[in-house]
Amino acid sequence: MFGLDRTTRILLRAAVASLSILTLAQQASAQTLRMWTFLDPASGKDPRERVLKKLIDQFEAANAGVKIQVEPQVWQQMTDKFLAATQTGTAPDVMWVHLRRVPDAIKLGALANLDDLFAKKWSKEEADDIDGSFWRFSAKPGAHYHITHSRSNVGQFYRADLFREAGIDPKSLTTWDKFVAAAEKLTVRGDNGVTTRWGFGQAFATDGANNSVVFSVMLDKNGVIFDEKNRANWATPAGVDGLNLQLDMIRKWKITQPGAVNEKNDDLYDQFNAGRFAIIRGASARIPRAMTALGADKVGFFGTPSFTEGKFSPAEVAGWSVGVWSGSKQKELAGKFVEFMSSKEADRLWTMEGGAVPIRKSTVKENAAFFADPKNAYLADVAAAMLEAGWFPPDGAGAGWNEELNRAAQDVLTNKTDTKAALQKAEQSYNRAHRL
Amino acid sequence: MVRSRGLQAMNIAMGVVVLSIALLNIIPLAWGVLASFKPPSQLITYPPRLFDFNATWENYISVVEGGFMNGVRNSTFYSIAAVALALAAGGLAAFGFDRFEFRQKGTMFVLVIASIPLAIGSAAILVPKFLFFASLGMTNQWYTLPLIYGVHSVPITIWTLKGSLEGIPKELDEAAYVDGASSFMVLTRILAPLCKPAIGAAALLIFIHAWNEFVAGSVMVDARELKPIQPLLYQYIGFFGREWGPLTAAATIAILPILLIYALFGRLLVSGLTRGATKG
Amino acid sequence: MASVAIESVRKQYGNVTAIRDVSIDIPDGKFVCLVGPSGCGKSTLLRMIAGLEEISGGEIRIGSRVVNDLPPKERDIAMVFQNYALYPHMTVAQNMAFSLRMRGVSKSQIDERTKRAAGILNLEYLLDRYPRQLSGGQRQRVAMGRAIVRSPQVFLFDEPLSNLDAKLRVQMRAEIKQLHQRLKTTTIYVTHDQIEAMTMADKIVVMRDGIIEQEGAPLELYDEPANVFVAGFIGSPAMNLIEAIAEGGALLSTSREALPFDLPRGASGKLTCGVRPEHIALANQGLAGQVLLVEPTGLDTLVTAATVAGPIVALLRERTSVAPGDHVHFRIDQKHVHYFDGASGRRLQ
Amino acid sequence: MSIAAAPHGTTPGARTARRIRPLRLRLAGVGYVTPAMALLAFTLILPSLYGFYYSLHNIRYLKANEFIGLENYRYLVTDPEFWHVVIRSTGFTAVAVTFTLVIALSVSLWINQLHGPFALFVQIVVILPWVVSHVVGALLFRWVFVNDIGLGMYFLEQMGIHWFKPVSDPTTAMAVLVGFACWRTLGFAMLLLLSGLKSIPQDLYEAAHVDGATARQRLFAITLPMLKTPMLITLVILTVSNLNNIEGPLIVTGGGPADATNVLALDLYMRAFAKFDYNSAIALGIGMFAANILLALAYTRLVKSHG
Repeated sequence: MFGLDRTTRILLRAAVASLSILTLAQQASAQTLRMWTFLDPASGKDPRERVLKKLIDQFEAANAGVKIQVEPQVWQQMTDKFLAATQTGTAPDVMWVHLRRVPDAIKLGALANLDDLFAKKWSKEEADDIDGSFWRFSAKPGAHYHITHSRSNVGQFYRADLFREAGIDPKSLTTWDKFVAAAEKLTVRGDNGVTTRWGFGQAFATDGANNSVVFSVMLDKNGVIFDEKNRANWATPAGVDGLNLQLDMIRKWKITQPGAVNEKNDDLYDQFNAGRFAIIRGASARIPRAMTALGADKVGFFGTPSFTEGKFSPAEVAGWSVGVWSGSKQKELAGKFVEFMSSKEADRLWTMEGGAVPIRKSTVKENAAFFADPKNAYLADVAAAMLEAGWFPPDGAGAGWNEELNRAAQDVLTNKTDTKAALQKAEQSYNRAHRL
Repeated sequence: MVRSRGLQAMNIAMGVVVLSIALLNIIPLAWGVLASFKPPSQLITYPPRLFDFNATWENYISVVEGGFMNGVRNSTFYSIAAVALALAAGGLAAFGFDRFEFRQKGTMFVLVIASIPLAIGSAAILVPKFLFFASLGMTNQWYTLPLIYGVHSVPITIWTLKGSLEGIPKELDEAAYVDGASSFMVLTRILAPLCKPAIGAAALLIFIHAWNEFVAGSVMVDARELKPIQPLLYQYIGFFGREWGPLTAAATIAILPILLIYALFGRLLVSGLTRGATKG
Repeated sequence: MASVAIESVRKQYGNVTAIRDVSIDIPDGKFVCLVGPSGCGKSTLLRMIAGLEEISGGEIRIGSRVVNDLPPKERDIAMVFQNYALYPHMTVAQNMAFSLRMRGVSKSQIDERTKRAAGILNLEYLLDRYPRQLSGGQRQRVAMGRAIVRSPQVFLFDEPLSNLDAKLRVQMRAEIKQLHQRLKTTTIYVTHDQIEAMTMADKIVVMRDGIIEQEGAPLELYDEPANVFVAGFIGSPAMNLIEAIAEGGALLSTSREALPFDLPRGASGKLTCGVRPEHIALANQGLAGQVLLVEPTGLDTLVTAATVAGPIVALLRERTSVAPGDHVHFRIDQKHVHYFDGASGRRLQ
Repeated sequence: MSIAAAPHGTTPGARTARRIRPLRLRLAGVGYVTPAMALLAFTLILPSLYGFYYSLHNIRYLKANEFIGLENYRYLVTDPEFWHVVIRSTGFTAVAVTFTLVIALSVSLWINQLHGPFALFVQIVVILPWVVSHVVGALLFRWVFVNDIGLGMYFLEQMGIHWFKPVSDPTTAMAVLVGFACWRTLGFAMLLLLSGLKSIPQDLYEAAHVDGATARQRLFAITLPMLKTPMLITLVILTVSNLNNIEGPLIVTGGGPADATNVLALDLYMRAFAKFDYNSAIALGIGMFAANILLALAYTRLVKSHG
């Protein structure tokens, strides 16, 4: 048709060929569990994907006739898609929800009560093993709805090789003074005054923002960033001090690149790999990838300094909360799989083969040798920072505070806005978005 | 054609412009292709490494072993089906709009033009759109993406083909009617061959749109087996960070079929055809 | 082959009436020319016969079939367009074969018939060319080839020669006429050029404003135009038309001077006298005039002069030495003076 | 048509206005447009209407709760920052579209006179940024031209220019965004215009040539008028595409610094996916649809009234 004789023939043939080899989506049978995650066990490009594959194989072997069908999703959209699919009845049986969206998912009634499915039956010992801030966070209205995997924490990546060279002990950098002094030492300026390496790389772009220095300072000094009505409460002395501290790294001490004003977290990791930054602020989940590029001995992690010697400032935790869809027709089976993915054996695999932060205390206790290995030391460091200073968003908090705080930083740097005024503007913008 | 000196000067100036465009277009993509051959430790360096790296296939191997080719196959089917659907529906409609009179024709054409923003900006109402299709059970089906991709391209296909039909004298249709052709024959035997450049351009646009579409591809289907390439590509910009090596390798693989398609349809855009249709 | 009957046909575009109540009878095998000025409805009528325009009223029959509601392909007609409308993406052979292919004629049949038609029109050497590679005359011939290849019942021509230069036009005119004599297919030919109509047609239909002014054999129309319009339209150079008043048994010009025409019986009031230029000759006495223009064509000479009856054109068979400004006299052949009613324009007698 | 004496009753336009009239062909016209109209109605128009209906509700966790009328719209338009974004987007789109259209027109005119494989090759080079995955294209553009560790900045540094960081300054960041928009859309604008150029009958040029028209006269008397529809299509698509493009502001300039490149598409994205404020996001989405449609129709009217 359309007279494209030759071309059409080629295309039609190709179309028919692709049709015939296209495998259609399998209809979920009674014994098929669908799961949405950002991990693709079929690809196996990441250690954690290989662990997931192993766990699925084990589960399928132990439960004859059951098939786990993983439907890998794009991580940014996955949770929203789940919330929407819950309404149309097309959500998967097992779901990985972004930690920050968990309260929303629970309020929507999208997640099933795990206590009813399996956690009630746990022995006290078993329950204690998994207990912790994450498990408590998952218990919103009195019951547990998810178990958080792929835990991550914002903190400082450092180039271990450069630290060794400069003779700096990262464990000692618990106060901002010491931190700044170390970063100044690590900053390298060429003869022409051009900086070839910055001590502390930061990124203030609003896209994909992590929580920044000001955020940690506010939590350190005030303990909260929202008022009792969940309104942003940032234009405080702590906020002003924090933002000034964050920006003085550029303005005063020149240890942060001026380009930070509009650079992104993703840029930081690249620059870190390229040796342009000695320390960056980053999410611990990305350590294994930095190690792949640089070698395990060159990357380390420490928490966020504070104004108190020997104590870290709080920083936001992240993770993926695995739960069961409340509308699933196979809740029991789905619960069984969630429990299995979080079992002792599974946690061992996630940690030792997948490089994930352990979710069970016993995993750390029983594998001391593994954690003692310098290659894996970062896992203990991350776990320690999380334990000591992990911050969970309060109930009823909205979202977008990192973005708004970064906008304030940009505002001050670009428009020379007064720090407090910039924070007020950010507060208003946040409160307006959340009708507060 | 006679060329004046002014025309030649214009030609030289245009040559310079096109050359700069070529550089601006080729450099980032060439850089991406180079990156796809770099091992992780040599990917991100300062100063940037142009050629002094140890070339490796590992990124490609990891991409292919990661099941990317399944996505290539899906996207090939989706894109070809979208081209077929949009050209068929759009071609018929363009013919109807240009060559016939009927009631509410103007209103219908307004709807066609109004559909262009609805198609291009469809991500803006992603959530209600998902709810709409999912409640009809039309998500996560083999036909979901061909339908969406095809229809997204229907308005612009109608418009471009109609624009091209306008230039073809109506006497040709009449001659064919008198020669015994049905209106469908007039379309397929007489008008379509004369619209080849526009059909080629439309086919390219439809194919490229379907091939590079990301949002619907990631939201409207769930199953691994149904995923087109763009969401799969996005897996390399994952939660654990950007993987430039596999990302650029996958993008390099993804661009090859388009170049192939361009060689096929772009041919139609190389020479014009409407000469000598009539004399008047 | 078939006769074509057009009965009380009307054509309406919204409020505009393009054709009102037209009836024509075209016997089998005849060559009929529809002629008239632009916008007279002749092309519309042709397109209605072809099936390209809807018929608002009346009936068109080809042979014994009423074709009002038949699409073009079922009317068994062939048409040659003013712009030729050759399919640019097909070779000459393919252009000619197209209608046969549409009718599912076998390949060998198509080849044979295409060759035969090409032979008739001397197109054999052009069969593999594309229309863009042909000259205007060649395209015209291909358009005709495309029409004859199918041996339809009726040929329709829509001003087919209007895009050709004068010489080629004369040549093609002859060819079309010969072709008709050879094929004897009923032919309806639309033109605005009355010479074409005169030279080719068995029957001419003169149209104006959507109605038929007169129909008949070419010489019939020439010799006995039914009204002023036909009188002025048919014949080149055109007939001299002189406004006159019959008063007191004499014919007077509009400026009340005596005219050298006989007064027809029973005539009174305003009327129009018509004399063809070849019926006016130079003489020593008669209608006096002053020469305005002399146009020698070689074969004959046209002399235009100002007279009491207005400007008069005379066609002289012999060479003449008159020059602009000369005072001359004309003799008018009274046998060939046409009289038309001043109000209705109809022929008197 | 003839210039022969035709003193009475000429109906000008009677010829040009004629179309295929028979009734069954008129019905055929409806038949030909029906499949496309049905597809558009079902796949684009209905979901959009549903989207509008959805936007009239209070949306929590993506679920439409109680009906609140136009409250979401009211809340959006009373946001003082919103109007800055609207103005910025308008300016950005106008500049980017104008640049792209002018460059694309000259490039396609130039390509149109090329022949053979070279013509194909040039086309492919021009269209490259459009055919590469849009996300990857934006990432590479940023990496190579804008990033501190990219080729572009390295090259500048080698020339002794250390102070120039294109996306750190509000003005240059906007210039980068416009540059990226041109880079991204040029190829496809060329494609549309080129197909238009190829459809212009060559006879016209020959006739004009015989009439002694210069190259410039041919351009203005034939090419541009004949290119009206393709230019209109390109204009509409470029406008809509730039207004809705997310990769540029999100990946290349990040909307900053200090909102200098924060345009509507990014604002929508941030409302929906960073702040989870679906109420205003869906209102903005529907509002952008309405604005885009009005713009497209206005263009069409404008061109028609000048034709």
